[in-house]
Amino acid sequence: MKCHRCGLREASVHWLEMNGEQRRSMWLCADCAATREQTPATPAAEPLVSFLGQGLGGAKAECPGCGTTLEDLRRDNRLGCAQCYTTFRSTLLPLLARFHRHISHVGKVPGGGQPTTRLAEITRLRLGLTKAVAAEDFERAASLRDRLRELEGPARPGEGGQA
Amino acid sequence: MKCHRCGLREASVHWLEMNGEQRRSMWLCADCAATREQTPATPAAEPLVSFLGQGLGGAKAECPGCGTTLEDLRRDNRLGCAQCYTTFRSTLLPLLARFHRHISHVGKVPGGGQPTTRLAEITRLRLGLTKAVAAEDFERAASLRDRLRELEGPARPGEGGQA
Amino acid sequence: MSGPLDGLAGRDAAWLDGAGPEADVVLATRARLARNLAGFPFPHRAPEAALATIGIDLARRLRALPALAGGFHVDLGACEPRSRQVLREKMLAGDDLLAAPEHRFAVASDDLSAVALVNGEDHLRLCAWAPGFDPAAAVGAALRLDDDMAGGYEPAFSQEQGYLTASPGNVGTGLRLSAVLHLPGLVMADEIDKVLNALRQLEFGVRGLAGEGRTVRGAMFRIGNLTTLGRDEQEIAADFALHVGKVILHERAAREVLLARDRRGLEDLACRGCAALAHARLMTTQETWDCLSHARLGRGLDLLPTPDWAVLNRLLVRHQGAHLELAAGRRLDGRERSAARSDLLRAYFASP
Amino acid sequence: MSGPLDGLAGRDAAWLDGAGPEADVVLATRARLARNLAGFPFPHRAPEAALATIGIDLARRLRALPALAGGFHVDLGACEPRSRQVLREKMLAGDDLLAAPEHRFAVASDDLSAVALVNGEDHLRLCAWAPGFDPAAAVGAALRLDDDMAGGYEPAFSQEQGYLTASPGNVGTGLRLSAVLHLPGLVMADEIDKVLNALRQLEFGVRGLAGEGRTVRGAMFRIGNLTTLGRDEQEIAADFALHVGKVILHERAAREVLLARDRRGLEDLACRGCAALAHARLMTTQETWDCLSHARLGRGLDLLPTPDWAVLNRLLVRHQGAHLELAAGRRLDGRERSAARSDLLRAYFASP
Repeated sequence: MKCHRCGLREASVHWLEMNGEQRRSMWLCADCAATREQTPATPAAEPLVSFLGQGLGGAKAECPGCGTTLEDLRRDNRLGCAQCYTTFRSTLLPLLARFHRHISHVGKVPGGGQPTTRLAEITRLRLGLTKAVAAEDFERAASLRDRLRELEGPARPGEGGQA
Repeated sequence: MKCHRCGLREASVHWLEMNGEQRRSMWLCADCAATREQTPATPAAEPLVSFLGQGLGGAKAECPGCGTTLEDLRRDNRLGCAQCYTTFRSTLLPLLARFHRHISHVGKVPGGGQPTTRLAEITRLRLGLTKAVAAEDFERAASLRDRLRELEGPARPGEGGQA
Repeated sequence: MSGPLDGLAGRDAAWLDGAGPEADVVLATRARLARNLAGFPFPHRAPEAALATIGIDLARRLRALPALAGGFHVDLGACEPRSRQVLREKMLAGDDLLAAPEHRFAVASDDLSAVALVNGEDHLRLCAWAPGFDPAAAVGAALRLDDDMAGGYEPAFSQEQGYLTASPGNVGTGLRLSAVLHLPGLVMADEIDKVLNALRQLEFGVRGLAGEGRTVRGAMFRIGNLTTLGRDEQEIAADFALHVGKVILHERAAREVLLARDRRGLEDLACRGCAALAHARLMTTQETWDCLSHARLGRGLDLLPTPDWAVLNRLLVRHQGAHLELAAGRRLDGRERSAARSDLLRAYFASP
Repeated sequence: MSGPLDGLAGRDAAWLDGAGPEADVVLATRARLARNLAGFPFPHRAPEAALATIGIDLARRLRALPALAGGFHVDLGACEPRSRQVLREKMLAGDDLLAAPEHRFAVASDDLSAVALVNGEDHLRLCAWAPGFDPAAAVGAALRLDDDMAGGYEPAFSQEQGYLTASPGNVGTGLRLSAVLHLPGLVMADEIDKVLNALRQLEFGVRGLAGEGRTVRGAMFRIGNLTTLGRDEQEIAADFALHVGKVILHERAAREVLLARDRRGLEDLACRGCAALAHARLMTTQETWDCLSHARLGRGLDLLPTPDWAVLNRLLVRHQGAHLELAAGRRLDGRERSAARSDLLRAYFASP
């Protein structure tokens, strides 16, 4: 097995790191283990890493697009192709709702690009609002809020499927 | 009690330091204990510190010159006056022999100063000899040795009372 | 392929120049869009032939984009592993692209501000960096890259879930917005856990730029949105600007409190950090992160007149192992690396 | 009495100028003669009236000696304790003189090379310092002081035991010869215990200049003869020159081995030491000893062009607490002392 760190040399050391409740296990070559320099950051244990593993019960299915099975999903935490979203829809929806708090897309669609100038203006105003509040300049905060409502209000599509 | 460190402030902390088999105990004020900076060096536990305590048996005596008793010697590790050397002579001699390996004075006497030029020459030669040996320059070492013997030989008084 | 990568390795990203907003706290902001090609399995399920076709086709189209033309093109399968590590150290690529490099490509603009990654976790990821704290600029640039690629391929997209991605965690907009923040004030004031936990409640992901948990090095954190579905790009950016903006203000407040409490102690930290960078003859990674962190803190509080932000930012990248090895042209053991690192640092600090 | 002591506190001893032999290893050499007045009890048994008489008389005679005229005269009973500590820090007086200061005096030459102490453990102690490793010069100077005082008092002397002293450990010649050695090479090579134990077998006393045992600071040791009876002054000095001379050679050999094994590591230590001295804003005693030690080592091995030996030697004395407090004119807590110490060090290193 190659070293999980450098990918170059044969691994010879099993590295086990305890950090509160998190454990991090990897195989390292002698060099990487000795220096421990640049040990790569663990991909953060984001809520989603075990996302697919959790919700997949006993249902049996195989995606006609790519042959991915529920077993594969559980192992890889990944879908195999676009069609998987259809194949495993009933399993996915509650998980999407739990993780994203939404199940439907809002935003850019292919071919119909969003105007990005409005976006820049909104983020600029949001940041200004934060700063104004921190500085207790509430007159300015109020005026920024009103302009934000103007910009955000009409363009905001209705949100479906709130979890 | 005043702080053993600064002698200025009231002691409030008992400081006990373990260092191998040595223990060092002192009372410190809060400041000295907190900083622990400049804690004075312990007077080294030289062989002589307990020198007097060891050899003083049950003999009873009091120095007519200063009133020092054997009990005082044991406590203070010090003689009280010049006459103590006579008063406690029989007790002291074996201790001096054990510690100094000699019991009789050799060297400068009041009024009759030693010539110091010979001394300077001897120490210079000794250091040169050490360096010559380290450099394996044995020809030079031999010549230095001969000159040292010349200088040291005749002036060396006979040594009495080797322990 | 080592030629172009050598050029890239010696290049400092434009977004490290310290010229962006809130540069005392935020190193840079990155927007990343995940995209896949309709009709092909996602990379981890795709047959070799499909990956090869997609890789060659997308890389060719990417190199023709105005934003990427004249930049760098790296075939990761043709690079030695050390060269691939350089991409990670420059924050240009993640593990998904480096682990199994066959048919994986990186295409970057000349100033490294725009980077497209092909056949990593998704077929295509479009990244745009902006110096300092500038979510609008980063998202705008990423979306423009996406617009420019439109028509070049048919994206995997559904009306219901939006852009479809290998991980359901990226589905919808496919937009992950993140910033690299230096938070020594919150760390030293022991308020960092409180702030980061609050961010996690708000569904932001937080991790150390190097090291994890209690071992986070140099007080450098990467903070980014976790949810990509159900909010449009503007809302994601605005939400990010709002909450991360608050973290910036918290950090500055913490620094001011520390300064008021113990100016001398902070000066000591900062001056020692600079002194070690400028004078030591052996520097470990760990110590370098810490010294750079303390120097940044001193610089941010005007306790030190130098060094420039650009120097501090670039060194954060350049002091790392693969950069040092590539410069040396050979493998270095830990000790040699510490020596080479200190030589690099001293050269930047122009010390004798 | 604070006037003369203030002058003394601001004075650097001439024997710290680094101009003596073997200055890379030996700071200075000291010879000390213990003498008592016939017909009086030793100080710890003497009545107040006797101490007062002896003190006034000896101090007056000492100030009239050519070697001490125009120098400093300190009545320890009239000083505040902090000022007395300054004498200890300058290595001019020991605990015996400082503990119960009434009727105790120190008389020192203008360059602090000759110092006479009255009513410490013995009625009179005559000390002579020489820069570097120079036992002959130190003993010669001490004996000349003794010759000059001859006739001024009748010494406690017996034909059998020679000069009689309060402690039987000083009886005979009353000569204690010692040198302050910097032995970082032996410490780092872990050979120090072997060398020091060999010295102890040869009846030399060894202690740390600051700290004891495992906590010896800055690798500074004071080595001196323990036995004073049965050998004349010449033999004591020659024996000292021989054995301590060997230690110097051992130390140099250890340094050369370390240099051959790990030049970079030694450079790192030395450069870091200097950098901390020149740039830190808070320096504890402990760290200062260590940094000065590392800077000395680098200087001795020609790894550093600066600083001068005189600067390194003087700072060893001046960085200590009582010196700092006397300069500040008030008590300093640990933190303030660290700040004042770093200010002093930076001033010497002429850093901004």
